[in-house]
Formats: sequence, structure tokens, C-alpha cells
Amino acid sequence: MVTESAHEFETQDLLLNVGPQHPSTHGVFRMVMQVDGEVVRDIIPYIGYLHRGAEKLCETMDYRQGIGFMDRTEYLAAFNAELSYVMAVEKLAELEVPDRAQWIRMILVELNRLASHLMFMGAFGIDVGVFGTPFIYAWREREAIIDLFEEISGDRMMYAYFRPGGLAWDVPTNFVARTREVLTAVNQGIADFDGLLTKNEIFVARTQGIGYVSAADAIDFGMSGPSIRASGVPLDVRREEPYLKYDEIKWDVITEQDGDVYARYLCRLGEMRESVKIVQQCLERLQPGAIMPEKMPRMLRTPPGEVYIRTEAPRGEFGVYLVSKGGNRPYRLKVRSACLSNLQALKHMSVGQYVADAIIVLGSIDIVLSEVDR
Amino acid sequence: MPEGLFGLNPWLDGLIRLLLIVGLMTVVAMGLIYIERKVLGRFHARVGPQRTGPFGLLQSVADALKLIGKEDLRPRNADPWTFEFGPYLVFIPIFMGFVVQPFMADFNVRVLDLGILYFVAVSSVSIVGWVMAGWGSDNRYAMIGGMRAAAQAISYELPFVLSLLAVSMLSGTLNINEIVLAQWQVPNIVWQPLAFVIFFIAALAELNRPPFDIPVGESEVVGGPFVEYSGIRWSMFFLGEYASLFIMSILISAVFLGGYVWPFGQELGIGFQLLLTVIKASLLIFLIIWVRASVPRLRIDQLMGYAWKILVPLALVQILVNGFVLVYDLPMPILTVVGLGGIALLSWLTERAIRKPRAARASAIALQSEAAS
Amino acid sequence: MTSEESTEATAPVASLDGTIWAEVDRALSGITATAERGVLDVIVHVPPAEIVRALKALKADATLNFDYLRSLTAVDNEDEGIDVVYHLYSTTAKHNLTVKATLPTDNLHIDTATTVWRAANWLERETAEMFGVRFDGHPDPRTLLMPEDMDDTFPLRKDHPLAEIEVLQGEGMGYADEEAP
Amino acid sequence: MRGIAKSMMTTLSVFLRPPVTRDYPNVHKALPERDRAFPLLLWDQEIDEPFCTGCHACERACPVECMTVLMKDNPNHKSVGGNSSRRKIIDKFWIDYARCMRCNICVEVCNFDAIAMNNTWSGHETSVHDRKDLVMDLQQLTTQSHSGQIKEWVPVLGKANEEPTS
Repeated sequence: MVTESAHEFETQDLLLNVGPQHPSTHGVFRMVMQVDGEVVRDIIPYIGYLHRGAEKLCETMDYRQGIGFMDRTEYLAAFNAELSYVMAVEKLAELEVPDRAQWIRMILVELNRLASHLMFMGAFGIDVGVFGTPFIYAWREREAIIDLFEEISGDRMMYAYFRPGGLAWDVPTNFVARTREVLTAVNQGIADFDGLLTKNEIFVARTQGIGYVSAADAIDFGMSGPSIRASGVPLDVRREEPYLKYDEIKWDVITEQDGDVYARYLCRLGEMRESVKIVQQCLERLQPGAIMPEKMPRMLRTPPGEVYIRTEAPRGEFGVYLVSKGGNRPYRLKVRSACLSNLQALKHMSVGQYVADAIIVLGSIDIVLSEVDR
Repeated sequence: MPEGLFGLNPWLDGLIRLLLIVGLMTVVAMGLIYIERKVLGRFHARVGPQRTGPFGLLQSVADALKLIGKEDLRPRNADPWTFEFGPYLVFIPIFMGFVVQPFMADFNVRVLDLGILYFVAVSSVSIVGWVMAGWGSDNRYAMIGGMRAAAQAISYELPFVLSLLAVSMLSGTLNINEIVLAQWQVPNIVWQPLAFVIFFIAALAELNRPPFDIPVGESEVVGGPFVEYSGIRWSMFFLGEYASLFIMSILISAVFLGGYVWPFGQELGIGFQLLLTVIKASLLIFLIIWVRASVPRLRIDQLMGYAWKILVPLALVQILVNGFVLVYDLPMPILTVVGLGGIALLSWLTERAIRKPRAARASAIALQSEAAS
Repeated sequence: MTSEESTEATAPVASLDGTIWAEVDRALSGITATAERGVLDVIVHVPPAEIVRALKALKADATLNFDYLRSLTAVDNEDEGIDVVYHLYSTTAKHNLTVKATLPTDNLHIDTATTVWRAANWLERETAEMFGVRFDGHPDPRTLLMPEDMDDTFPLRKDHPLAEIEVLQGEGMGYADEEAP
Repeated sequence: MRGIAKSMMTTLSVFLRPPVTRDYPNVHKALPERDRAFPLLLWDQEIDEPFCTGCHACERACPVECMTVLMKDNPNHKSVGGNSSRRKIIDKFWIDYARCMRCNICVEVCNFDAIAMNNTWSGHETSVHDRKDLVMDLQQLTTQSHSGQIKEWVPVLGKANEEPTS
């Protein structure tokens, strides 16, 4: 700390470049930290290393071709990203999605949320410094979920399975039984994480009280997802503007009051349990039926108009702003990335903390760089 | 040391033993690397190395060959002397610590009357090598890592030495062999459980093992002082780390677990004594790997605070209690009871430190508002 | 409302009854705002010169309380100018609003919204580099996703071409920068 | 310390469970039939020619433009004394696997069910030293189906299962 005696004993701050290739930046994020000893005085984030112009590319493609690009926008929760996109197209084209497709979408989206949160748990555990253990625990259960996705859609990450109007093809006939198996495995995984981290004194000491962001600040920064709910703001699009069938089943919005890194961890852990509950209820409600509307045009065209669709992706609000001027392709497609907004608050959260804390604050907002940079 | 091995000149004899031990140590360290990877693999629900040789047994050999074959790089701006000599200064003191390790009766390199003092003095030299490596690399991560290593080593030297002192009070000697022999009935861990726990924690810190691996913390300073090293110099750090792991577990088993005498007495043959030592050391190594697989890394302030605010006072209390018991000839079980009570206190203090969610620190808030304005 | 904006509203004008337009209209008294009904939210058109005043009024109004900036972006309408689009949300009253300001192509200046929400900071930087919209008074007007020196071309404008796809197959197979084998 | 003890018990319980990893290059996971690797052309075993008529539907629908298709008159057509009913047939076909994003659209738009995604491990283990080696020509694309190595899965688009889901 620089105090009044700074002039007598002059110290110089060190600029520490973290990333774009650093084990804890979760991809190609770069930040320049100005450190005074071990204390961070300033952070300058640099993003854009993974900018691929997905928005521009989607403007040149018809609605079906764009789905694949949405997968790549949010590769850890590709179903959630697809969902926003296809819902935006459906809204503009005024398509009614059959019930069965909606339930299946909901199951897949929640399973993907589980997979994504598991990934968070693993990567965050490594950031905090457990050698490899949480990562491999996360991978174990995520593998089960991804195997299920592979059996359904054929691909492990880039599903391209949701289509405007419903689903590309139906789920396999053993879908319900397989999903139950996966849920059992995931419950074990959640229990393992709970045992490994939640009560561990060192983990608690490392995560409590750092990276604090107040509810007012979180709203002002436009944070969303678990990052804002950990600050005590019950902002969850699933509850506030229910889409799919979220208003028909029982589930809770998990909030924590402390607004620190530990609260964000607990929030995600709680959400994983909620997701398991949601999937179980969806499985009970799943009925045979159509998965696409009766009359689907061969080439989907939308009337002119614009819509901003928001859904709750694992990292927060994933918004798709779709402007159509008629025709079979978007005129403008804007992806509202939750990570981008959450990442803006990084400087606010980490200044004044130790270097090691800045790393786990970055870990706690769970960025996916492909979503930040698009 | 009355008579040298094979009746040779004591110096020659010492040299032979030292060479034997250096050779042994290298093999042991390589074996430990394999074991750690294998055991850690099981903690991670995977299998560990398996593709080199049967069960991956040759993994360390493959690693060593790869490291020897690598180019020995030196950054252009690095200070040549500090950079090149850093690894030696890490490596040599660790091997020197080996001189007093008691594997079995009469078979260590030298039995020194001030064995513990020698060990503590020599092993703490290696920190100079860490700082040299950190400073000489001309890398900011390395420098932060080196500074962290120095701060950590200096802090944890205290509880480390104090808890050793508590044991030597009980045995009345600083000679490690005599400490071992004094435990032929009851190992020291029974009388000094608190000292054992403190020593174990401090040893983890001395070894830079998790949760005290902040100098190398991969997720923050990406290897700390080692970040610019490659090839053979890097492998020296690595070898040194595992050699010291082995030495430290031998020391703990000798000082606290009765070394080669307990529970079968010292009449056992040399082979059995060695086996006993190795088993005890292996259990300790397993424990250390187990801890590594389970705990996150501490932060620098927490790490320092833990040493100075919790471990050092408790170690001093242990010494005080030992003094009382020895001076007034009180019954020994008092020590056990006090020690267990001390462990409970240690546990309670550790939990108390985190019981309530702490608000963000005032300094952090001040900086936040400064940055916002 | 300028004449440019009225031509743009091609969607059938639905009734604004039952929406929050009445409240918004009251909050925006003194600002010439017009509304249309979007697919989900009400879309309010505000002249660019008054945008910050309007956004501040929307945020400060007790019943509306638009305290959350969901998204800030722009749409290039080619000759009709560039729309800067703000998607607002109220975390207390739970309602949405889309605010649009149309900038003429020859004057792409608008005041920054960072004084209203800090969330606008990066979003404006992105919009600025992608569309060439200048946000006057922005505290940190660097590029966000693009390279630092790329300030003369704006990738998301409609006149910005896509990169050529390199041909790796067919008779003239080879990379773009290589000669065919 | 109790929390750390709990953590250690958790890791110990994992230590005692069997490992979950596979010895990958030796043991391959069984792939589901829907697995999507890279597109392949299918072979009409009855007439002994590819199903593909070179109609360019997949080429036009491909979002990443990874395909190049050239058609020719079928030398085996009935009108010239052959036994095939295909008037036109594929002449040359390239798919750049390095560019393909495995979106399945080519399979969906194909009117002849002539293209399918590779659902065997051969489609996943495609590493080569040069990017150019990932451009597959007609011969490479049809070999697998010709020799009967794949059992392709062509999705039934937008139709519900006939069997109930359990």
C-alpha cells in the first residue's frame, strides 16, 4: 500500500502481463495488471483475440446455416445459444413449437447448463489451486452428459440440433432412461464437488470476501446469470420472462447475498441441483407427439421486423437481437454476450485484491472467450 | 564415527557413501515422480502413466531423456551467473541434507551430534537458489515467485525448527540417530502429537507442496522461478523437489514415527530396518500426495498469517509445556493430552479464521473507489 | 421524429394499448419520442441529440426505473443511416423497452450512455469500432475487439466485404497465398 | 481442519473407485449410430456407382463452402446401354475436411440420400501433416461406403419417433 510515506521510500508498480497464453485466463483473454508487490492496483483487460465476426457471417447465411455458428459462439453451452437463436427466428416467423419439442429443448438446455457449470467447477477449482482434481471430477460427469448429447444429436459440442420450429430429428427411443442414468451420475459429481470444495477451509478462506460486487453495481454493470444472483439480485430470465415451459414446473431461483467469489460458487452449485430437479420434472412431463409444426416451409423466410430474445444461459443472459428485412437471412444479428458484460466488472471486482485473487475473480465469472469476442 | 565402511579411511568411506547416496537419490527421486503421477492419477479417477514400459514404469526415464535432450535456453536479458547457478544452489543443499538421514543403524553418511541443526541449516540454503532463479530469469512471474518463496521459507522455518526443538527436548539430544534410538518403545508422535502436526504442516511449506505451493502456483505465476528454465536445469529443480520430498519424509519418520527401531526394536537386521524406514516414509509420501490432491492453494497473506499467528505460538506453547513436564518430572501422558488439546485448538483456530464471511478489505474498497473516480 | 424514421416503420402498426408506452411518454415529456410496437417490446424512437437525456429520464423515473442495460448495438440501414439500439430492462418493475436513435450517415455522432450505465462502456466501444459510430464523451475510446490501429474500416457495416474464401480444392487447388501445385 | 478432512475423504473415496478413463488408442469408445464425423458419399451397391448425381444441392447449402461438385453424363445410364437410372452422375467431388463444420446440412438437403456423416472412428482420427491432405476427393469419399465399412444413419427430419420414448 502506498501511504503518506511514499515519498520517503519510493516504490514502483510492476506491470504484469497475464495472457493471452496463461493457464488461468480460460482461453485467449489478456489483462495487464499493475501490481504493487502482490496487490493489484489496476487491471486493463484486452479482448478480441477470438473475434471471428460470427455476427457478420450470420448475415450472409440463411437461418438454418446460422445455427452452426451459434454453437460456436458459446461452445460450452451450445444448446443454450442455439435456443436463443431459434427462438428469435420463431418469434419473427411466428412459428408455434410443439409441446414435445419444447420439453426436449428444456431438458437439453438444462443438461447443458449442468455441463457448463461442471466445467466451471473444474476450471475454478484449478484456479484456486487444487491440483487437477476438480477438473477431472468435472470432466467425468460432463463426459456422461456429452455422451448423451452425442447419442441425441450426433455431435459432442456443436450440436446443430435445434431448428426454427422444433428439433432437427427426434431423440432416441431410450432417451428418458439414458437421461435418468446421466442424472444419477451428475448427482454423484455434485456430491463430490460439495465434499471437495464447499467446506474446505482453505477454499473458503481463498474465496470469501474477495471479488465483491454490490447489487447496485452488478445491475449497473449489466451483469447477469450466477454472477449477479450471487449479489442478491434474483435476476433470472427463466423466472421473469418464462420461455419454453419454465412457468409450468417448480424450481427456485438460487440467490446468495454476499456478492463475493464464494457466493458465485455456491450459486452455481445450487443451480446445478435445481437443474437436476428441472430435468427430472421435464422427463415426467415428456409426452409423445410432433417435434416440428405441421406446416414448415422448405426454406424459412421471415417477415420484416426485429426482435430481441433473451434466454438464461449458464453464464447469464444470452440475447439475440435479430433484425429481418424479409428474406431467408438475418439483416442484422447481434449476440448479447453475458460474459462480455460480466467481464466489464472485472476491474471493479479485482482492484485492491492480491494477484492470486484477481485470478480467481476472473475464474469466478466463468468467461467463455468465444462468447465474449464472437 | 569410529570405523568406516569396509575399514577404509573415513574420508574415502564418506565419499563412497555420498556417491552411493547421490546415485540412490536420483533413482529414488525418479521413482517418486512416477509414484506421484500414478497415485495422483488414482485420486483423479484416472490411471496415470501407462504407455512407457509395463505400467508406465519407464515414464521417469523417458522424461529424463527428454529433458536431457532439450535445449538449455537462457533468456537474453537474464543475468547469466545467477540464472545458471540457481539450480545448483537448489539442488546441492537438498542432497547435503541427506548426510544425516538415518535409514538404519550405523548406515547414514555421518552421524552428527548436531544432526538436526545441520539439517535445518543446510536445507534452508536452497532458498537462496530459488531467489537467484527468480531474480536472474528477468521474468516478472519468476520474480514474484522467487520473492514468495523467500517470504514463505523464512516464515515456515520457525515453526519447523521449533517443533523439531520440542522433540529434541524430549530426547535430550540433537543427534538424529539418538532421537531414533530413544523411541524404541514409544514413538515421539505419541508424546508430541501437536509438534508432529505443526512439523508436518511446516514441512509441506518447506517442500513447497500444496497447499503451500504459492511460489510455483501454476494458475497464478505459472511455475514461478522455474518459468524460464528448460532442459537439464529445469530437471534439477524437479529432481531437487522430489529428493527433498523423500528426505523430508525420512526425517519425519525418524523423528516422530520411531524410524527404524519402533515397533520391533533395534535388533532387527539391517534389511528390515531399511524396509521399516521406507514403509513409514512411503506412508508419509502418500499422505503428502493425498493432501496435494485435496486442497487449494493458500494466498500469500494467509500463508504468512498462518505461520506467524497460529503455528509459531502453538509451537512455543508446546515447548513451554515440554519444559514444565521435563523440569518437574510430571507424568508423560500429560504431554499427549496437551498435544491432542493443542491439535483441537489448532483446528479450531483454523476454522475460526474463516467462520464468518469477511467483508471486502478496507484497502480493497479504498482502491476500488479510487479507481472508480 | 424525423421523416427518415417514419419510412422505416414498415411493420403493421399495432396498438400501443396495454404497453408501458403511456408511462414512457410521460417520463419522456419534452423529448420528441415516437413509439411502435415490436414483436416483444415497445420500440421508442428518440432523436440522437436527446438520447442521453431520454435514457437518464427513463432510468430516473420511479415507476419505469430502467436500471439495467441489456444490450447496446447498432444496425446499419445503409442509406437510411445507422440505428443505435438500446435494450433496457427494469430489475424492479420487470419490463423491457427498446430505444432507438437513428444517426444520419454523414453525422455519426451520439452522446455516450456510459454516464447512465457503466454497462454501456464496452458495448459502445464495440459499436464504435464495428459501425464507426462516435460516442462523444466516452471515457475510454479505444477499440475493443479489433486491432488498435484499425480505425478506418468498420466490419459490421453492410458495405464491408467478407474475406475471400481461399480455394483448397478443385483444379486450381492451393492456398490463397501460394501458387497452385 | 474438518473441512479439509472432508475434502480428503472425498478424494480418498475417488481413489478407491475404479478409474473412469479409457486407454484411448487401444480402447475405443463405442460410438452411437448418430455420431457425426465428416460427410461421406454413399455407394449404391446394386448398380455399383455412387448415389450422388452431382446436383449441387449440398454445395449450395454448405455454410462454409467446403464442397466442390462437378457432374457428368452417366456412362452407365440405360439410354447408353447401362443399368443405371441416373441420367447424370458425379464426376468430381471434393470436400475440405479442414473447413467442414459438421453441421449436417448437406445430409439434410440431399434428395438422393447420397451423402451421410461418417459415424465410425475413422472419421474422427483424421490427423494429417498437411492441411491439403484433408481435402478429400471422390475416391476417398466413397471408399468406406463402397467397401461396406459404415452403416450410415440418415436422419428423419422433423418427424417424431414411431416407437415411444422410454
